[in-house]
Amino acid sequence: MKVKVRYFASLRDKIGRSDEQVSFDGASATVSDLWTKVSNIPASDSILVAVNMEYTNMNHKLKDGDEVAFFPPVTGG
Amino acid sequence: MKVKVRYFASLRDKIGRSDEQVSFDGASATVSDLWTKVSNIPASDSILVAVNMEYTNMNHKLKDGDEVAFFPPVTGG
Amino acid sequence: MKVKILKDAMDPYKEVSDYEREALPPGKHGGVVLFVGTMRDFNDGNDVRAMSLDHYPGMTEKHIEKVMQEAHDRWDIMDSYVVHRVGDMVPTDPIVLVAVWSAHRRDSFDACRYIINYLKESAPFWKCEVTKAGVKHWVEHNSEDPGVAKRIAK
Amino acid sequence: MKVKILKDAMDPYKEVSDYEREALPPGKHGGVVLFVGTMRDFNDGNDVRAMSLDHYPGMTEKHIEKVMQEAHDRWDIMDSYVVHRVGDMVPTDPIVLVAVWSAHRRDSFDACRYIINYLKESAPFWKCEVTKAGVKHWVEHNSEDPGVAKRIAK
Repeated sequence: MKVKVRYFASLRDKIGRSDEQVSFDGASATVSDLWTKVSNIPASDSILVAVNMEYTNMNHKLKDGDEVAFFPPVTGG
Repeated sequence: MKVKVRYFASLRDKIGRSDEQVSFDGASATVSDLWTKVSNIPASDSILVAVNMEYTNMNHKLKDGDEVAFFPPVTGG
Repeated sequence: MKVKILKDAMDPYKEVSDYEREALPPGKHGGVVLFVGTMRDFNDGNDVRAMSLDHYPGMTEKHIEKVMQEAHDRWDIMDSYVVHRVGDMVPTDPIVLVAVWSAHRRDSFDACRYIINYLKESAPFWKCEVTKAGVKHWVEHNSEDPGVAKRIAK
Repeated sequence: MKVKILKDAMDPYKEVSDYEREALPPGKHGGVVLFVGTMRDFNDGNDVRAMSLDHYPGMTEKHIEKVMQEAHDRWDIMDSYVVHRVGDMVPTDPIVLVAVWSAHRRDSFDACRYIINYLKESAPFWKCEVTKAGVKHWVEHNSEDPGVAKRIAK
């Protein structure tokens, strides 16, 4: 299973990349599994996640081809 | 004592004039006295009054030189 | 704080843009809330073809300024601007513009709403409508504020 | 209903004027409520010289549309238009425009406020400020909405 991962704002600076492709051996993985794979930062309230451009949480089950984004709390407008 | 009287909107049409000078013999008169002098229409909630461009009511005591305006409820904006 | 009574057509977006450029110190306000009221082509079920708006020159400005001052006293706002059409107009014409600038948007929203509500309720303007059948009639009450004008000066 | 993400300077009054002329049937709306948020030259006590706004192309538009749709479901409004700047900007630059048209102003006020509040709270934008001392830093939370972003996706 392959997913596309994107990082934004201060989290992109911390991770050091803006996007990447990540592969999993098994057919099932959660956002939490992905986060552990790509980062050493502990999951917390200050890391938001979206799958296919919809807000979700760390328990979300991923499918092949998903686009997953990690970013800090928004500060728009 | 002399006052200037102005009428607006539907009340101007009913009264048949837009403004006039009204004189009183005595030194004191109320808006109510003035209204009785200029019109046969009974005073009611649907006749608003302003003296010197401030909303007031029929009991207001007039002074020489006052500008008194009678008009229907406002329908602005 | 400024009130303008306009006899000719109004471009509300140009009005607010010009006022902001001329009157507001740049970089200090966080936002502006604007209300623009336009003439609709229906009111109480009649097909309205045209409208004439009567006002009381002098008192109208004075009264709107009083309402604006109340908003300035009550909320933390930086400036406000009101433009109101009078005279003959047709459907789609903008009638009234209320703009309120503040550091924080909450104050602008509350103050703008206050000004337009009390302006409509109490400022001396009177609508005379002309229907498609050619009938002229004075509007008896504001469709959005039935009866409220009666509360004035009690 | 339309969302526009702009990389270049925005003239909010021209934006809303153009949209209204192109998208709104004339004579049917009674009013429009507009919020324009501009960049101030101060935030949390720093003297901010410039700002860069990051966003998530695709999700940002989709999320704002969702917020607008919620407003359309909840209030009786005719149309809505949101324009949001991204990229580099300086103090006094307009950042966001929210415009809501309706027959009755109450709906426009409520819906406009709802859209700007939830857009600020939840739409994927991130501010990076540059202070007069040349220091760049990501803004940690919106000064008007401390902590609210954390409520998302719970």
